[in-house]
Amino acid sequence: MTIDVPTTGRSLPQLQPISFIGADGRLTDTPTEGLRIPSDATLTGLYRQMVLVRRFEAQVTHLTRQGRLATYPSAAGQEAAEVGATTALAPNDWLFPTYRDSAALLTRGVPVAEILAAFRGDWHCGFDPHEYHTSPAATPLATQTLHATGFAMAAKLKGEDAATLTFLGDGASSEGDTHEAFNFASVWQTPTVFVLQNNQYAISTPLREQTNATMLADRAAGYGMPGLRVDGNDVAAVFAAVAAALERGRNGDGPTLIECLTYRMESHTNSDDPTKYRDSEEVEHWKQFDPIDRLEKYLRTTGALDDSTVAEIAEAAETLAASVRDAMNTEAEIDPRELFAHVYANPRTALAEQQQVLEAELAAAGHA
Amino acid sequence: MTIDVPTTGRSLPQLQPISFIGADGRLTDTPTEGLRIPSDATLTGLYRQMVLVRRFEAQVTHLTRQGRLATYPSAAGQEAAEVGATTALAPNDWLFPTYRDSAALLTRGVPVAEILAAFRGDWHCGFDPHEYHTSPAATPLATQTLHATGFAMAAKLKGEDAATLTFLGDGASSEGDTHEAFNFASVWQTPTVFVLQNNQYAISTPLREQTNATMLADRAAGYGMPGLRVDGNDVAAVFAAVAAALERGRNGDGPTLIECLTYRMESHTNSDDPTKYRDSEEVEHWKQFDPIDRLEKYLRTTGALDDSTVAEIAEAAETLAASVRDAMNTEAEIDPRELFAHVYANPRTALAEQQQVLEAELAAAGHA
Amino acid sequence: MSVETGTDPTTDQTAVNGETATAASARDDAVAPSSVTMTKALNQALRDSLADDDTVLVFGEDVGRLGGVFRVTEGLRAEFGSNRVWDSPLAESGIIGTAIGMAMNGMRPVVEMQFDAYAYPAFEQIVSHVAKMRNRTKGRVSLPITIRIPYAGDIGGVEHHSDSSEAYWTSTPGLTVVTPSNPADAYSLLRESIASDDPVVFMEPKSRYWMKETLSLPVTTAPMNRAQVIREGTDVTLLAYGPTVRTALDSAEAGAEHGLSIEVIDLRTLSPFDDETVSESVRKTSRAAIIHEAAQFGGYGAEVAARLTERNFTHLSAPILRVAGFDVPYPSPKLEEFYLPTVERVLDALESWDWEL
Amino acid sequence: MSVETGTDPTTDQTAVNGETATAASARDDAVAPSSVTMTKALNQALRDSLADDDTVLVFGEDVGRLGGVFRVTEGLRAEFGSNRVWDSPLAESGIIGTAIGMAMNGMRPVVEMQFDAYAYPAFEQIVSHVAKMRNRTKGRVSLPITIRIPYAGDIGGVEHHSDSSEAYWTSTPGLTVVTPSNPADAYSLLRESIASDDPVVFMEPKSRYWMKETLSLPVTTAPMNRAQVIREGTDVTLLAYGPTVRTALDSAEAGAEHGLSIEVIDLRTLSPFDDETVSESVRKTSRAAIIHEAAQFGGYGAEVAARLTERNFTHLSAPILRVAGFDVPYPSPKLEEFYLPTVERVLDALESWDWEL
Ligand SMILES: Cc1ncc(C[n+]2csc(CCOP(=O)(O)OP(=O)(O)O)c2C)c(N)n1
Ligand SMILES: Cc1ncc(C[n+]2csc(CCOP(=O)(O)OP(=O)(O)O)c2C)c(N)n1
Ligand SMILES: [Mg+2]
Ligand SMILES: [Mg+2]
Repeated sequence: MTIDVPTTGRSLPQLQPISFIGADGRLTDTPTEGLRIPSDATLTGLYRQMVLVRRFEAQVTHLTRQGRLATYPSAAGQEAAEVGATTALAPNDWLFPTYRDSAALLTRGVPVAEILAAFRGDWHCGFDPHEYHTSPAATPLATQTLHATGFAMAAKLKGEDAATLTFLGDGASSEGDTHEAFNFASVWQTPTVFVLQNNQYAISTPLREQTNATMLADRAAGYGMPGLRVDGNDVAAVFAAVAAALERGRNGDGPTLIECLTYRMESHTNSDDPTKYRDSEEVEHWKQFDPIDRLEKYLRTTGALDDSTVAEIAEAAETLAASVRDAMNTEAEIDPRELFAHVYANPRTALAEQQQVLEAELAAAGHA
Repeated sequence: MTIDVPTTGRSLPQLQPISFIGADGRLTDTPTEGLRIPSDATLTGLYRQMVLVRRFEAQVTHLTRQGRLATYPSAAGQEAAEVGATTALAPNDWLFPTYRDSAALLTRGVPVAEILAAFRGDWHCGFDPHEYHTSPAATPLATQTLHATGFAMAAKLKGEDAATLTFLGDGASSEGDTHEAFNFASVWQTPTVFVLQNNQYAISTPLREQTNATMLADRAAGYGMPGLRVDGNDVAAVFAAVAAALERGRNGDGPTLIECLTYRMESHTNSDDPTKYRDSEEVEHWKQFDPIDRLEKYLRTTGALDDSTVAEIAEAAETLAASVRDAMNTEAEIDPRELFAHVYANPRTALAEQQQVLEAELAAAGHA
Repeated sequence: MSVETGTDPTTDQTAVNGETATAASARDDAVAPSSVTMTKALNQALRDSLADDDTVLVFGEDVGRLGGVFRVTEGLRAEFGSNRVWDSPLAESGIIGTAIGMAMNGMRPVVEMQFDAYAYPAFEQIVSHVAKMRNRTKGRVSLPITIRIPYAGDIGGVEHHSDSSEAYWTSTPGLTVVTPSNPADAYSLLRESIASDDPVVFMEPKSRYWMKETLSLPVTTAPMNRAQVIREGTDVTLLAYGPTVRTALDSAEAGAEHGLSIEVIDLRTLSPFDDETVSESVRKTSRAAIIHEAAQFGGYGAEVAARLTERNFTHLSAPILRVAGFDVPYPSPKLEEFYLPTVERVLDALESWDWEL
Repeated sequence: MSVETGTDPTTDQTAVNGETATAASARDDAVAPSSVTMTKALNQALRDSLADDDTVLVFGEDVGRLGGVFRVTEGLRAEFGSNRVWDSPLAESGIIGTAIGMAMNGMRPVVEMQFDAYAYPAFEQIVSHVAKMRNRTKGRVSLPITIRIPYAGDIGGVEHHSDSSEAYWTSTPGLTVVTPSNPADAYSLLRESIASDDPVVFMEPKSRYWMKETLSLPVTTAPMNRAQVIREGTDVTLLAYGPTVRTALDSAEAGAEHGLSIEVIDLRTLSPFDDETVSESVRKTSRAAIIHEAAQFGGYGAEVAARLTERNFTHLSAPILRVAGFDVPYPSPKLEEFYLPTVERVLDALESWDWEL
């Protein structure tokens, strides 16, 4: 990745979101601040991954309706931001996701069952962060932006060739932690990329009640940090912007804020009722900006994609969906004694005593 | 006050700080974003008040060295920001100061003894906030920025013709609360003016380790709020900018961020040792930008000030200093029972019981 | 008053509160009794407070259009307009901090923290300002703010959604901490909290949100700051609040089958503690246990046990016991049942006493 | 070991800690004994930790050039460079949040919250992440972070500068809470805290910062997690920690004049609580009181009283008493003396017991 990094200096991002491939599947003539469109091969990979994660989201949402998971926040509609940003990461980089970013976890290689462990109530974080170079998904909003900054600072101090990427939402952008992370990252010049998925809503609260700024990317200037606004449904733009920003970070040039304009097609989680705060026309309107449709059109034009590849990918998606169903059909074995196992590195007598209470109860109940 | 309000729209503040009267006492040719220099009469009043507060700060610092106050954070050098901003307030407006802003309290009419009560340990807040339309000085950094925003929101909801002004420091600008206040104020379009006194240091931490931005006023754009950078040692510029911003707020046009570039001439508080983190040359350098000297020069040029007025003001300052000494020579009567008197509006039996314990101790010790 | 089974699967038990029924029927203006969930009672309390007092404001995350993620504020924005009820930007310190400013300017803000753990970003504003403003200013500045916090677990929530944070607030002088366990109290205590000139942390037990009572609103139950004996007994006093009141009543029922006469007290207000009511009961029974969901170590039960022992030592036949969550972070849904204090755990604890003393 | 009078007027009393002296002289590499303040001991602990382990980092507000407002980090930036010791931007949530990230990436950050009340902005990061990360990840992610917090009063600080926030941390599962009362422990416990794989809230009693001991550093005292009997007695056990250890020792001295034999225990670590050491003492004396500066209601003393009573009920002749701050916000300097637990208040409390039982 040697794309030239757009240096915004002391200026505000261009008003028009950076985009390569328009909603109609054709190349746009939007200025792209020095970014270049990824190769067809890269784009085909991104297409494939977007199809997979969309199928994943649909399958999980379906299982949630059946009551197989307690709760699930789907990123349907946001595949370009999820996949484009995550794919740009190098293996050594670390990802700091939120509850919304299961698609990113999947893209990062975390096994389905380990992603879903949290949502079906097995354990808080189902995977090994060190194995996937991926932090546990954060539920307390914006807190992870600081973790990403600190991790990157350590990488910088140790001279590691690693950057960090963190996702956050338009709602989370209002939390104090976000501001502190932007500021620490910029003062310390850490290799951190903040990918702000502006999906227009924080649960029911629309963007215009979240900020009075023209765009959230305008925040960056106040920290002396480059800020970009990209069409978050154009995976080519997201990938190019994030890749360049990661490269910038690794080169010692500090953090970048990238606002991805997108839309949450589903409800906030399955227990949400979006009809209370938005009308179906708005949802319909956003359908025309679908990230997958446009890329498929584009890649068919360039010839990178044909019917058979599309069919092959669709089949892979079905295989993935089946594996999701399988994973959810297998009940995880959770030993109640694990309540006590991971609280401290140094064992505590009083906790062992409490475990005895539980053991006695388990024995009385005939529990294994 | 009908000065035209500079509308920054979606743009960053001009690089050169707004100033009318340069360090040499002459009018500058800096662009002033539509602001106009205050009248000579206004400026003479501001001069007088700056001389008074400087004498106040010197006297209090002196008494602190004598051990008559436990601790004191002086705003010496920052008189233009303190006095210029506070004088721009209408009586109905509310001020939300910090520990640094005793000069502002004095300008607001709070009696000397009531200002100093906190620093000599009598009571946390020595004055009645409702009487002076002034909040207790905040010690937890940046927290007051939200109070000012909420107060202004209530004023707006009630249709009151009142605005709020809050001071904050360059250090405090890094706290999450500052960001949340900027955002809430701008989304709600409250009549709030944020006066950021950038005095180059947060205790020992220099500005360059606090922010990577070219200027802190650049933050405003990210909230869709006008931001201005003014020469914080030019009281004419501070007054004009703050007056315009207050007017803007009262007219329903929302909040403004005003960064006042200034310098803390004294140590952080009397227990600080600034030689550990800055050299005397830097302090010397800033002396040439003194806010009082330049205004005196200027007003002598225009003829608004002559030797006799200057002498009269100097005398008034000495009278003030004497009243400070008097106030500190009178020991405040503090009844230990007041420990219990103001914790709750609704009395608590358990507290009354604890008060009995204290009463018994007092009786045993022969205390009144 | 009859109590119906809630629609929520976690609330399929019954609770009895004789006092509130009496109070309800005593009111002239009471409408015909109907089946009321706790969320509905809270909603009505907010509606009536908004209607009675122009200075009452309701804001927070998603409390406007959506009516809150638990629907406690449903319909209020439509009824009172977005100048009285509105969605704030997403920032809890911002919500509390601006509520402070509004209260300084004569308003009575009622704000919602969406889940218990999401009050933590506002901790500084709550502890350093909300709790202290009256004292800082020698009583000159009142902050009549009500901070509504849905708390506790037992609803299968993902991590950070089931905390019981009451100990943080009760150990902070200057705060009043209230928690209802049933719809009638929810209504009455919330109205009283909003009317109070002291700031109130009003903790709503999530697992009881869907509990139903047949009841006429408005209703006035026992006053804030008073505990209530909700079941009489002679052998043991069980103290509970919010979500564990049901556990206490069930334990009393189960204990009765073993010949144990258990008195149950619903604390209702955690700070101040109603020493009078509780000590009286403990002196009668000579044995007491406190039940809560939060971890035991440093939990609210410690204060209860310590002060009851201080005040009633010679009347006690056994140490005050605490039946609480284990000293571990609140677990994921599949382990909730092993973490939460159950009727069995309560009865086992009572059995652990030396009954010969 | 001799104990000198501190230069600070508030620390003009003496304290004795025989154990630490023994430990100190037992070390081969100990340099010649000299007079060491607690700040100096802490400073040396940081210096030695930085020297021994490259992953130790020290950052926070003003800890670099200035060496911290209490000079605990003095000279460290000059010695180890600004890549190891540096001034952060002014934001406590930012400091803890970035420390978490650094710890995830293999570092051992030691951060300072400038005053106790200024840890509150970081409350969410501490409670929801620092305390829970190991458990959230089934033990896969360790956060070996040390959070240094200067706490408590008695130094004439203006408002918000004298809080004792230990109850917030001790009631949070996942945190270890340590507080030294003397220079030797300050050194030894800080080194152990930094080396621990568990996150530690390390609370430094401000009023003891200038207390001096003659001592050779490095020194290894009793291990973390263990309380210590620092004065033996047979009639009463006084429990204290941090700033109140001196009060407890003075009370024991004063009590002796009245013929009362008082045992004094320095808790040293608040979470976990050393049940073994303390219960043993309480069973011997049958009476105990806990002294702390924080308000009584919901304070740490409640846990101590509750658990000691649970475990030793039949051995107690009297209720465990709490001699603590009143249930009010920490007062302004001129009222400090009336708020803080004094020797008189301790002795009055002991007198309130029925000594016939
Ligand atoms: C500190 C905190 N406050 C509140 C919540 C409750 N909450 C969960 S998601 C959400 C909305 C977040 O919106 P946004 O940041 O835009 O992300 P999105 O859900 O749209 O992806 C809220 C309020 C939380 N998780 N954390
Ligand atoms: C939340 C919080 N953190 C830390 C402190 C300790 N503290 C007091 S003043 C100060 C520096 C503030 O610098 P700045 O905002 O620039 O204001 P100045 O003192 O320069 O006027 C610090 C760190 C505090 N008061 N509040
Ligand atoms: Mg969103
Ligand atoms: Mg400053």
